[in-house]
Amino acid sequence: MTSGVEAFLEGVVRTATPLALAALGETVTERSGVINIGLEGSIIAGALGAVVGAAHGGVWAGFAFGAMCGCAVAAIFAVFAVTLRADQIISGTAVTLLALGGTGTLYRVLYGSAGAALNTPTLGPMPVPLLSRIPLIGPALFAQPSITYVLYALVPAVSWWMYRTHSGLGLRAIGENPAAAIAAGVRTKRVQFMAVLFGGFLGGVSGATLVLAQAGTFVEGMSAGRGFIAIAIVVLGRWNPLGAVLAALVFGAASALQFFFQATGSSLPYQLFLVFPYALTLVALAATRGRTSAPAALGRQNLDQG
Amino acid sequence: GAPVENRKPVTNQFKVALVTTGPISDQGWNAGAYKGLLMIRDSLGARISNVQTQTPAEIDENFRQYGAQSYNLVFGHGFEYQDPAIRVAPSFPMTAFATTSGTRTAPNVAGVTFAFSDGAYLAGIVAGAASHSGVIGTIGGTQVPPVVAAFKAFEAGARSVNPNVKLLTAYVGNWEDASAAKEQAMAQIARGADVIFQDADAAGLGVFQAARQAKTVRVIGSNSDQNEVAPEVTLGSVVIDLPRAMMMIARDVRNNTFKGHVYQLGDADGVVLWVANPKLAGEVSPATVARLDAAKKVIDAGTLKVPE
Amino acid sequence: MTETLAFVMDMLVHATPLIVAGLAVAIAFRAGIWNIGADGQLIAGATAAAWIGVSTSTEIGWLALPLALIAGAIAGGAWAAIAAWLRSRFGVLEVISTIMLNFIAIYGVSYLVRGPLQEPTHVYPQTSSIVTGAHMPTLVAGTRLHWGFVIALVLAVTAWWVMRYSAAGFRIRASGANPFAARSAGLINVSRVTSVAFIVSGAIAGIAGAIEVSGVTFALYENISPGYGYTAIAVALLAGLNPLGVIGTGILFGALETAAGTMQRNIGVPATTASVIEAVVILAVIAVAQLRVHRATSVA
Amino acid sequence: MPPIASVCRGLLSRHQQVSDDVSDVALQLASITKRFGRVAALSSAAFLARRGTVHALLGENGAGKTTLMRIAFGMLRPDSGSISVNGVGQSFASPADAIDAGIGMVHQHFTLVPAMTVTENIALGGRGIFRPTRTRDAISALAEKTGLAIDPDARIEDLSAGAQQRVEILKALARDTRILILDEPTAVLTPLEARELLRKTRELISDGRTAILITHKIRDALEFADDITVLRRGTTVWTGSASNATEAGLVSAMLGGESALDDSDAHSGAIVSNGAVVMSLRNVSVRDEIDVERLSSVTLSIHAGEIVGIAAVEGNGQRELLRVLAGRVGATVGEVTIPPVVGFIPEDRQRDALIRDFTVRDNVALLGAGARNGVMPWSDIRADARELLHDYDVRASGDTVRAGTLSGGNQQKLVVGREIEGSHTALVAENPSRGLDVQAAAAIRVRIRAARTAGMAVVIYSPDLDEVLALADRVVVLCAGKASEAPMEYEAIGRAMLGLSGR
Ligand SMILES: Nc1ncnc2c1ncn2[C@@H]1O[C@H](COP(=O)(O)OP(=O)(O)OP(=O)(O)O)[C@@H](O)[C@H]1O
Ligand SMILES: Nc1ncnc2c1ncn2[C@@H]1O[C@H](COP(=O)(O)OP(=O)(O)OP(=O)(O)O)[C@@H](O)[C@H]1O
Ligand SMILES: [Mg+2]
Ligand SMILES: [Mg+2]
Repeated sequence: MTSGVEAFLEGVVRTATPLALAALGETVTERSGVINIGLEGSIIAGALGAVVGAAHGGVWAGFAFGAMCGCAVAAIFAVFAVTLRADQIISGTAVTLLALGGTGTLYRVLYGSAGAALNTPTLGPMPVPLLSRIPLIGPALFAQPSITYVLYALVPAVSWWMYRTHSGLGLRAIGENPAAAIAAGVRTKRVQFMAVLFGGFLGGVSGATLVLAQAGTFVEGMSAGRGFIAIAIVVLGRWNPLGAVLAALVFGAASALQFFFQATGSSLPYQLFLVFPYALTLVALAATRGRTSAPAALGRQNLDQG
Repeated sequence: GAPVENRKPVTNQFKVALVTTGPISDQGWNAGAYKGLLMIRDSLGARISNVQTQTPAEIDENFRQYGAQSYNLVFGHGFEYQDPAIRVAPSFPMTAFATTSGTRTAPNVAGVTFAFSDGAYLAGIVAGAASHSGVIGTIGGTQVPPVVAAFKAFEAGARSVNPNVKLLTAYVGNWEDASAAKEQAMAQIARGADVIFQDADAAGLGVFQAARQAKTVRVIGSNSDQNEVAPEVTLGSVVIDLPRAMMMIARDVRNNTFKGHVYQLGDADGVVLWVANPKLAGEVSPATVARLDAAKKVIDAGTLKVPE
Repeated sequence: MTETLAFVMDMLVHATPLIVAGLAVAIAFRAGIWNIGADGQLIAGATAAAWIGVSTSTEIGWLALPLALIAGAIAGGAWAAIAAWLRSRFGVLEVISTIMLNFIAIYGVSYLVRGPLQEPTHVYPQTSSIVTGAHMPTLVAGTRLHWGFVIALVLAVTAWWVMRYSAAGFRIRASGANPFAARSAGLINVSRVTSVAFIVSGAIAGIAGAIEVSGVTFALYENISPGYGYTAIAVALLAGLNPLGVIGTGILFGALETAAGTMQRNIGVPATTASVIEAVVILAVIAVAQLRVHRATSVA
Repeated sequence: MPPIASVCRGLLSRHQQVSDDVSDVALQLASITKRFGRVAALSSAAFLARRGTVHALLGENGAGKTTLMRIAFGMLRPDSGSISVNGVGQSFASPADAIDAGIGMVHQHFTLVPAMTVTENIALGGRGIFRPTRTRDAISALAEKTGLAIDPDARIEDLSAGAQQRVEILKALARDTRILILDEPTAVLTPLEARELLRKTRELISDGRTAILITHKIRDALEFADDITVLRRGTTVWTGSASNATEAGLVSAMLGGESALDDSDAHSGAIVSNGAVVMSLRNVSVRDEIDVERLSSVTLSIHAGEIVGIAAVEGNGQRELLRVLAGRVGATVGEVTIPPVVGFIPEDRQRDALIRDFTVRDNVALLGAGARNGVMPWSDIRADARELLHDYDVRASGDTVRAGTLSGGNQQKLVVGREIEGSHTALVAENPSRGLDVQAAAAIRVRIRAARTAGMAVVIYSPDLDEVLALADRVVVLCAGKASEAPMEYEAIGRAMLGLSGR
């Protein structure tokens, strides 16, 4: 049996994992100047896709199908926000509504209108030999479901791509000044489309993680606002991959503290605990003041340069 | 001649509507009510309609629309519906409004309260006896009156077996975040809880998952019979037979015996039940079973005051 | 009352908070402030209005209504002022602080309706009903349509006029469109202008909440806003941030919500499917609008 | 010079013959038409650049030069007409296609990413792995080779307009560009830098590359270009060899036969004003955000009725001095006395002076917006705007068009006009003739002198010392943040600018 602190730290990483995955993808999307409010939609689609996929081919098929579903939702968003250059916020809002309603509808079609308590196979913790023995942080970081290790690998990979390849450079330039990127020969729409798809892919993986590494079931609306939290985490993480993961951990820690405090049997109003992650995020933002560098052209679809 | 059968208002068709605040696929509170609505359709031949309201503002709108369409009975499934029902009902005297968890009444407004506490008290007895650690947990969706009452009764039941039992309570903050509910359960397990009573609808499914992972922890389900969700860790479920309750009211309306009063339905009416999981019957000692039977008798006789 | 008339009335009732919150968003966005927090500001306004509504004596009569609206505006403005202060003092981006403040407002109400503001029997998580003096009068007898809709229209026209014809409105637009030029060429105190615009935006969102309580719910519940503040963003953007346009797009979204209810009630379309239909309509609207723009321009 | 029309015909037919030998033609644009709404920016414009030449493209502000070249670079699609590169017909969907075809362009309005470094900006658009160190070294080498000094690690937003211009040029050169389009590359460079750049451009074409140079400096065109094309109101009115052209002839082609406004005999430098002190600095120092001292203990008085020229090598504090005088930046220490309203023409018009998404009228309304109360007097503003468009010859189809749609020079005229007309006591101008055609530049000089004569105190800076000398009554030289008075003499000022003391 692990100690209380270790259990708490494990909870931190567990809670942070789906948020970090989604935020990592959204970081890439936002760096291309596109803010995808429809991320919530990709997450919920990923969750339903995971249930369906896992029912047919096991856990990893669940992840694969969940990621595909997340991608598909993002593709709808991209057609409107990137191809047609419709307003990103409206498109994202509509896509979220579409995906929340769509997954609900499909779920009822597949499993009956009163729902069914689905049981999917789940990933148990997979301790890494040696590393998981490190006192305190070992179990938290290295006795997690394997999807967490995928996240660990993704962070340096995405960072490397973003900062050490020309396509990554192009991506960042579009987010800062699309006119400059266009003038330099970057194929803006193509890059943005791919960036949105990548964000949707990880959003789908995030939703699949909720099902396949955590809840073990699908529930309508189970994304429960994580897409929006992930967007906030991207800001807190200052639009870079490592920052996103660290910010997700801050948020995860605040949530785990919330769980911890409620479990102490305290008589304080529970809303005080529920509000904790949000209040802490505000404090963290104020404390880490300084140059916050949002991609300058984030959310602005007007690429006309006079 | 032109077909006229659809033109004529079907004045004599019995029409029943259900308004819920959450999705009817929540496998709990709202799903039960929807099953009740389907049962009313199937056994009373009623025409049914169902709406999910997002916000208090939409409640009046739906009540008025149903009233205007001469629905015979409208269920408002939750305490939120009682004020709007009182407000709207005078304009539609031919429509009966029934609000679950409501206590305010008017000539055509009835409240329906479930003595969910009866079942929860019994569940508390089982939990108190089953817990080795002396720590038991309760996890709710949000802190709404029926959940608060259920947890109090559960605690009282557990204390009747083990006066020193320690109760942990957590609220998820919503009814659908199964992942967060699982984390709440794991946090309680880390604090020693080994029996957890969940009343969080769909989110509560995460609690079963936590117990599964922990293996030695037991869960008690609620609202519907959840014994099959995770048979290897579920001691039993506190079931509200919402279809049965709704049928009773619908029959009253159809037979013109509906009165604007509060329907108080519990164990004795067969509406609130403790359903033990037969697969884990071995974990409940004969002494506990005897206690349960005794408590049930006292409850049905109305002499046990389960704390509300 | 005919079905159509009933539909129109419900549509306008739905549209009212969306128009008012949409104005709040439009003004903020015009000032270059990404106020995602209209929802929290609306909730703050609703809370303050409900507090006035349950705590004033009935003797003050109809004065309770203006008091409630003013309280709503102050509370909404104050809620926005937190984000404005975090922005100017600590450089915290308002996109994120306002989202956080939305959650905090939601849990704040959740606490208040179970704590200090709970109805006297202490059973239900809601306040008791507000005094009748705080009720918004009905606009069309026999329907739910209340004077709040008229207030929304007046606010929209006022906002339009202010943005177009007043020096203050011009400063807001200039600061939002190019803060550097506004500062250098217009000698505008950009940070003050945007802070004030932010707070005014919050106050308007607060009024939306106050109108909702005094005209529709008559008590404070924890889920008083189903995300009005988020829908308001779409309402404002679809209107091109033009306050007069917000009336139209607010009514459009009100119609979608009402239609979603009608579909569920009368045709048995499940709530989830109704959302899908709503989303498809929104996407179709922006696609058509966008294709028209594409045809009109030829920028590569 | 023969009549334009016949020359034009002759040259075009000459090119027709030449273009039979396709290998000789680098870029050809034939009967290009482009409309923006009701405005016809180009109507049947023709352009042909021979391989291995420098080709100058001339025309007044708003003639369509930028538009034509943006079409060649794939940024705009023509309504009709054809593009061919090396004799092969092309249809560019985006600049990426043009770049693939070997075309590079240095834009009139910078297209750089402000938040990125010089290195990153130059690497933009490349493929594969990005190695910052390697790119940095390559940039240093290129900077060395071309004489365009730049710090590869500097962030663009911290650079002056001149430095940004050098980055733009390096960016275009860093690629293996076969056809290089330069849209007013020298507008913010010092004459020395400009000559250096043009010399390098000539070197560059020696291996068969082609350069197209948009400029308002006709002498540069005559000296450095092989061929010249003149656009007027969207149509090609003259094209031919530079050796066949004269300055007067080109100007007359640009202006459609009218003769240019000549202000060269305007009296300058002789009057030393004895008007009242309007602006004064006493021991003023300015430190920037990173606490570097930019101005150190400057004491200076500007009187009514004089034009004070500021001469400085870029980065010696002239930016800060101008902004302190204009009241746009506060002094860190020292005493600043300036009138409440000082007209200010900043170098970066698109960032600091204009709101591109606003109409011309709204941009006029920007003047004094900070202090205005109550209702906007829109009808007065409309009248002012229209008067300004007329008086300053701003070519716009009305006062309700978006300012961003004006040509660069016309944006400049709008800003200059607004600031001159809006201030009555003091004016600070930073490179006011940036991007103006000869005619417009002369007109602006006339306006500034008139303002001085009317009693205004004027401070003017330009990277081009000739321009400063043409206007100023006296000159203040800034070197390393310190100010000193210098005699009105080219050589002496030049030495003072470099901090070389002694006469
Ligand atoms: N950008 C603006 N902001 C605010 N008010 C404006 C703006 N533009 C115009 N107005 C107001 O609208 C009125 C009519 O403007 P409109 O654009 O029709 O004028 P116009 O077409 O340029 O001139 P005319 O009336 O001579 O045709 C103006 O007198 C002014 O009061
Ligand atoms: N995006 C646009 N929308 C509308 N009009 C435009 C746009 N771009 C250019 N124009 C118009 O086309 C004409 C030609 O502009 P262009 O920028 O090509 O001139 P130019 O010769 O480069 O002038 P300058 O020397 O001032 O830079 C101008 O009248 C300008 O207002
Ligand atoms: Mg130009
Ligand atoms: Mg007009």
